[in-house]
Amino acid sequence: MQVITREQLIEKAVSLLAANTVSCVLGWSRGEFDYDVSPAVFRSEEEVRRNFVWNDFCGANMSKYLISKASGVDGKILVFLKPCDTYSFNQLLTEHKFDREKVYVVAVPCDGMADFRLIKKVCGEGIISIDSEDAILKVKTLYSDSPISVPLTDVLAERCKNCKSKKHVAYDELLGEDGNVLESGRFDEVKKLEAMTAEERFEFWQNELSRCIRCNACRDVCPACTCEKCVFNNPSSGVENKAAANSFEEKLFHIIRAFHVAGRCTDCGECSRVCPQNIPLHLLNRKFIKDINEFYGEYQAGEEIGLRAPLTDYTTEDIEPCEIFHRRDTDA
Amino acid sequence: MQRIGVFVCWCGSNIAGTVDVKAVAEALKNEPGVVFSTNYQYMCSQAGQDMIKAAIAGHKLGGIVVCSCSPRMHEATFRKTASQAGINPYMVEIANIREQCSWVHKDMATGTEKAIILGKAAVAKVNLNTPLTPGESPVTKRALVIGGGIAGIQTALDIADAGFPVDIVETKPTIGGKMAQLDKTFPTLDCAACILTPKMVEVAQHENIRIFSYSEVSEIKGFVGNFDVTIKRKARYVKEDICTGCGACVEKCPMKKIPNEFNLGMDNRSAVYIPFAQAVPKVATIDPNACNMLKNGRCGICAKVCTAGAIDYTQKDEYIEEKYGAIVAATGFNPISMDKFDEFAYSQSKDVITSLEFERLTNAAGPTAGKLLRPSDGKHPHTIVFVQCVGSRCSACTEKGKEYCSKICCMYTAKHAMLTRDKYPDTEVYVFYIDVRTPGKNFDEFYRRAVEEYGVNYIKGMVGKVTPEGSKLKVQASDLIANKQLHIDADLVVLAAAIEPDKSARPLATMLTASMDTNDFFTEAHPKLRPVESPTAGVFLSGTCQGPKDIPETVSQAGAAASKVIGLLAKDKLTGNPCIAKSDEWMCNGCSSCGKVCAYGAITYEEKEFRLPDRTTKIRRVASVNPAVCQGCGACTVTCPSGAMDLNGFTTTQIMAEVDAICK
Amino acid sequence: MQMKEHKPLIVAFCCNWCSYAGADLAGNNRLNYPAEVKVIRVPCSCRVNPMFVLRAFQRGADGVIICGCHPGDCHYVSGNYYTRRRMAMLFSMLDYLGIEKERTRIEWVSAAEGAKFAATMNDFVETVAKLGENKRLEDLRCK
Amino acid sequence: MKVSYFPGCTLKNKAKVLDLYARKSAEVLGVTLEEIDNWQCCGGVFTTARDEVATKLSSVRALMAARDSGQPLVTVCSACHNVIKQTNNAMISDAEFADKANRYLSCDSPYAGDAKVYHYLEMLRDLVGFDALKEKVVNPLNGKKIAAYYGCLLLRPGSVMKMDDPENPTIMEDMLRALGGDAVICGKRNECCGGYIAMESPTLAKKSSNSVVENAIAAGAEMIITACPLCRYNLIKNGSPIPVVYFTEILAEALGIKEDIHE
Amino acid sequence: MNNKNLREEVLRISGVNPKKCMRCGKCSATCPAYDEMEYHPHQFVYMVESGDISSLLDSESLYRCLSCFACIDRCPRNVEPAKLVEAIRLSKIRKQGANHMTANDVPALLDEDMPQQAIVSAFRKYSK
Repeated sequence: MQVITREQLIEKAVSLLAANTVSCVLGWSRGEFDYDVSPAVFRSEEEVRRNFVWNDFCGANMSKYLISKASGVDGKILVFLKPCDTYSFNQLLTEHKFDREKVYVVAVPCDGMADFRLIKKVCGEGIISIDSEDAILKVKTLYSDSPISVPLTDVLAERCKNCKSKKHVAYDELLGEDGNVLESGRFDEVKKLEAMTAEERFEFWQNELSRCIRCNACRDVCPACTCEKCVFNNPSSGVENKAAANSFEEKLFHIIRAFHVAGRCTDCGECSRVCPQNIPLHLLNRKFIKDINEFYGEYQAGEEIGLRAPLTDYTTEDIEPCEIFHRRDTDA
Repeated sequence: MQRIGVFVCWCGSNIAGTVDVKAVAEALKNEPGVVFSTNYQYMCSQAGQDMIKAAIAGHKLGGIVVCSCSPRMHEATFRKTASQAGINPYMVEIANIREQCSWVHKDMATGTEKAIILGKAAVAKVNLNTPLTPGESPVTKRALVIGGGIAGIQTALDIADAGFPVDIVETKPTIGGKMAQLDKTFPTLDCAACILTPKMVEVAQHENIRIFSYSEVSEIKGFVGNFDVTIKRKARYVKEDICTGCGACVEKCPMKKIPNEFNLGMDNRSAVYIPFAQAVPKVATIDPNACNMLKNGRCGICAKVCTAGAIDYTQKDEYIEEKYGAIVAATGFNPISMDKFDEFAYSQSKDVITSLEFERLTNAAGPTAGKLLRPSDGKHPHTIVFVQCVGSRCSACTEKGKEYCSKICCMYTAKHAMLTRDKYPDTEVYVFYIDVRTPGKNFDEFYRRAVEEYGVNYIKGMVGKVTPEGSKLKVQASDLIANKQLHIDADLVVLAAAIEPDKSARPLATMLTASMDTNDFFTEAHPKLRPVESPTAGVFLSGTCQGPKDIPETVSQAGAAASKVIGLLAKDKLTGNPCIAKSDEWMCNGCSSCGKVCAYGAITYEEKEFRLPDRTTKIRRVASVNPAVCQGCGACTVTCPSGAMDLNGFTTTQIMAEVDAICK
Repeated sequence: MQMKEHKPLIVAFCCNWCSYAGADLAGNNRLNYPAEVKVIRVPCSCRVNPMFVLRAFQRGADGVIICGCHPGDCHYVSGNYYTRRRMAMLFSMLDYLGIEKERTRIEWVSAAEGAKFAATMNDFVETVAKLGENKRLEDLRCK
Repeated sequence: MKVSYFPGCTLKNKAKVLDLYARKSAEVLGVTLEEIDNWQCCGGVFTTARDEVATKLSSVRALMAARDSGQPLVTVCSACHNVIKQTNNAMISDAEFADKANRYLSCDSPYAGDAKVYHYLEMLRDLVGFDALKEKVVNPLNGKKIAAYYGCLLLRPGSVMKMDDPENPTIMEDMLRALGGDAVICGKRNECCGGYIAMESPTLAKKSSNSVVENAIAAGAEMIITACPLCRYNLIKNGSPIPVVYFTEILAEALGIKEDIHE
Repeated sequence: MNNKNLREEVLRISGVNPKKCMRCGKCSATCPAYDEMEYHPHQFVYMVESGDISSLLDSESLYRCLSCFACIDRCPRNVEPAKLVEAIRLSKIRKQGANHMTANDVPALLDEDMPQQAIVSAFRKYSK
């Protein structure tokens, strides 16, 4: 259950449309089921009232959609952004991906989003509806007579359990109250992996990445993946490969993808959310973020517009690549 | 697929001793694209080259691989050969089978095996080579020198003497810079004005030099050979072409209490002023912050007394645009502020002065007409303490001063001490030093003379505290050799303040996309081999804007910078290196990461309209590389996630083909 | 049973201005190092794309070393500083994925350091040889 | 406005009246000095050794008390101020020391340097404001020539105390001007008076103190004010021919409340 | 404790790196207790660097430092000589029976006006 209600967001959208402040609205739209939410552009009050949703399943980060949606509209487009989405928003502006003037941002506080896969684990298959009240989800399934109660905290998405910030770093208007940057345990998993032996790590990733089916969902949803044409789709790049051929192809793809977004990834966690194979892709990105923080000083992509990403910067005193292992070995 | 010829060189026994060259030629015959393969004793000889030419013609080769010594030796030779035979010189690849094969491996089998692999890699690469043509750009034959001190003056004169027009932009009303403020110069003790002012006059009279004094550079666009510069000429409220510099206005101006910058505030000037007698241009300037007429419309005396009618209260700032082929930064230095070093009581006593102020105090044209008198009471000082290294050689963690040695202080302090003892033998002079640094022609001799002939007391140690008390300055210092703390009652304390780059250097560097170090000195393209060039093509460095230096060094660097400029302007066209970055506009998404890593500012971004296959158009931001500026390092190519940025001659597919060939 | 000695394949990316010249100098001075080392010339170490490193491993290299000018001496002012950051990140990531960290290395070799080039290559080949064949990264298709 | 107050040993014993001047003056200026419960002596000097923990705990306790009250911590004696501010800085900058100190004190919420420490003079400047002070003056000093003597501990080390320019301070002079005095600047104002060495080597203290006083007199001072009770002691003890007054006393006098205060 | 270990200990507890010293002597130039000291601030730095700590341990100079921090503030290289003096003084008085002064010595040195802070400071400096 979110602090701000769906009705509040609808009224906000409707009034901004009516005042001609914006000409359309980018938000979450209802699907077949309550938990089946997808991004959509709403062009009228009627559309908003009918299809706009705001519930515990609005994990989708709207920022990336602005690249395609903000340029086409007459006037401004309204977008609702959760705290983590605003970091992507700033990062995209840093990279000149759309015109800030074309966007009207309403910041929405977020109490964390549910991970449907976790609900399924608790409640089993055949979920037909989920209501939420006071941070308790009431899950109705085909196979049980009464709704099953599940506390939201039990089924929070991993990225929300380890939420890095409740603070919006960009908006035109804020609904409710803004939060703070949080101390999170988001690097705990990375540390756990680092503490393993190389063999164990290899096994771990072999197991995870070999499941990749190269559906490219991670890439397509990623707000940092904004290339006109991905190198992996480009026949003249020399590394084009669109299908899973063997285990290493997948590693190459994921390492390079993580490297391409290193220093630009805001850790929004969309890659892992959309992965149909449940691969913890965010652990690759977080490794880079953790390394950047440790080697080059704390850096949060998207914290401000115009920040120079760590990999496009340097100091003459930077750590030598051979020292990183030495430092880690002596720390341990 | 190319038609490729392979030429394996024996290099006498240098290669053939460890590599079976025939086997190599034979093995490479079967590589994709290879239509001809041979070996010869000395491929670089005339006969060898003729053989290559004949093969190119006879086999209609499109590309060649030479398996020979290092490309650092003969790549240029074989490119020329190819070009003479009518194919593009960049269709040549070298497999280094001498330095990196035959010379480092011992047995024939190993050497041969490796040579074949290296040859295969070269063949794989040349298969992907494309003909490259160096870009050409015209050169505007005019240079801009920013800063009119001795560095700028010398650079401008040298360029102008070579026959190229030069413009000097100087922010002050006159050129001359710091040297004009000096009294004598070390180690020869000739008077600064005597050697500088003739040069200033020469500048003024030179047909190839224009001086924009009281002016600033406000915008720089373009690149090497083709800079577009906007110069702001600040309103001086005096028509420069009419003013004769007679000084009548200066004399009659009623506002006489304006601190005189030229004498570092130690005396006053009027609101309309000429900085000093030998100023160039010798025209008056009205200080708008001091002039009553400009502030509130009351006065107008200067206009009345000016018989030439040069005064113009309505003058406005003027902007002029000019094109240049080369730009020289000569923005100079300033002594640092003494604010953070008040243990020396600079703010508490007028008799604690900086060395530059001391120069004015001893200068015949200075506030005391050259008599060494204390600023506080005009009395002759009998005990003078000089303190070296004030703000130089400070650890960065103290957050005071500068980490570097300011280089000139040891020598000018020796000069000051010597001159004082020479003119006023009754004066006790103490110099507190940490080290005396005198590396220069006749420098150490000069310092020794100060000690031995003039009796200056050099004490190894530092002053810890200066306390004004009554008319005295109580100096507490250490004498490290005697292991004593000294207490000296001084009349005058002179601080050798560290020097720092002029504040205008930082914004100028930004306009030029020239790099700077942490101290705001301009960075040179190579610290040893290209000391007067900035990494940004077409931008050159003259004088202390690059680092602390004395006059002889400044003048030599100024001349060196001029010769580099002359070399550039002498060309009608600039031919670039064709192995430079190129951006594929269809793939570029305008993220602007590449521009951030470019050390040369070669990448710019523009909004471009694209026609899409569905006949609609889309405006996108895309990167473009200026071929005249790009040096071809490839930093941008790796930063670009989409691979839109590639490097001619070392394309991603070429390098990957080499990797594949080696790992096969 | 006697195992056939495994000869590791090493790809060395060398910058044109310092390290490639250093390698040439090693040759001029006839300083031996194993023939398993194959040098690819790049204008600057900053031209080395992580993709090249992975590609080499994928195609069967057992070790990849990148050599560039010493920090502060880059012919292109700052290229090797970017290399240093990129490769620190890449090597750390490869280690994180369980790839033996000894298979990757970066070394600053100047044009005067022929001896260092040879010594580095000897040491690197020896280190990589101890690890045996590169199995974790190889693309089996290409065998 | 309420602030936490650390009076220190000297002002609680041999110089009680100086403490009263400080409190009453603050009250006139609308500030209540709330003495910390059960404060312990700061120890007089800050031990720079990084492994000295026990000697700094009394300061950490005082800082914790201020933090818990949510008020800034005001000290009036230079020595206390120096010790407490340096300890606070160590709690922020030296993680090892902070960890040890927190473990010694085994408090529920570890102290991380969050309290703000003010010297009484800083309080006047930053919390009250010298303009506001000026308005409350009833007995202006009428242009009396007074030298402000800072001593060493008030300003140094500059990077930690961050109170004023350690070589060219203005805070005491600004206070004097606000009180209507003519601030005379003397170069020795930030040199040491001899401090605690007075006990073991009175000659050194005498030499140092005399040079300060002579310097002030040469600058034309008719009176010296100090911010440290020990400076005051040393200057008086070694025979200053002009009055040496603690700054709270002159403050109380200018505010017109001195006469009402008795020990 | 041998000299090398002693040196390490002094460096560790003081946090000072004497190698940063460029031998300008400004610490000694600014020291108000200079004339009372057998070894002066710059010598402390040099002697610690060269390992000659035993001479310093036995010197009265340890108790002459006023902790006025002038040498710390004015050092152009951020060496902080006073921290070395403090560290060596502690190394000395932390040893059993090595106090420079005890409570019994104090009354004779006092006069009635002497502020408490002088007494507590002296105790802190002189004894453990």
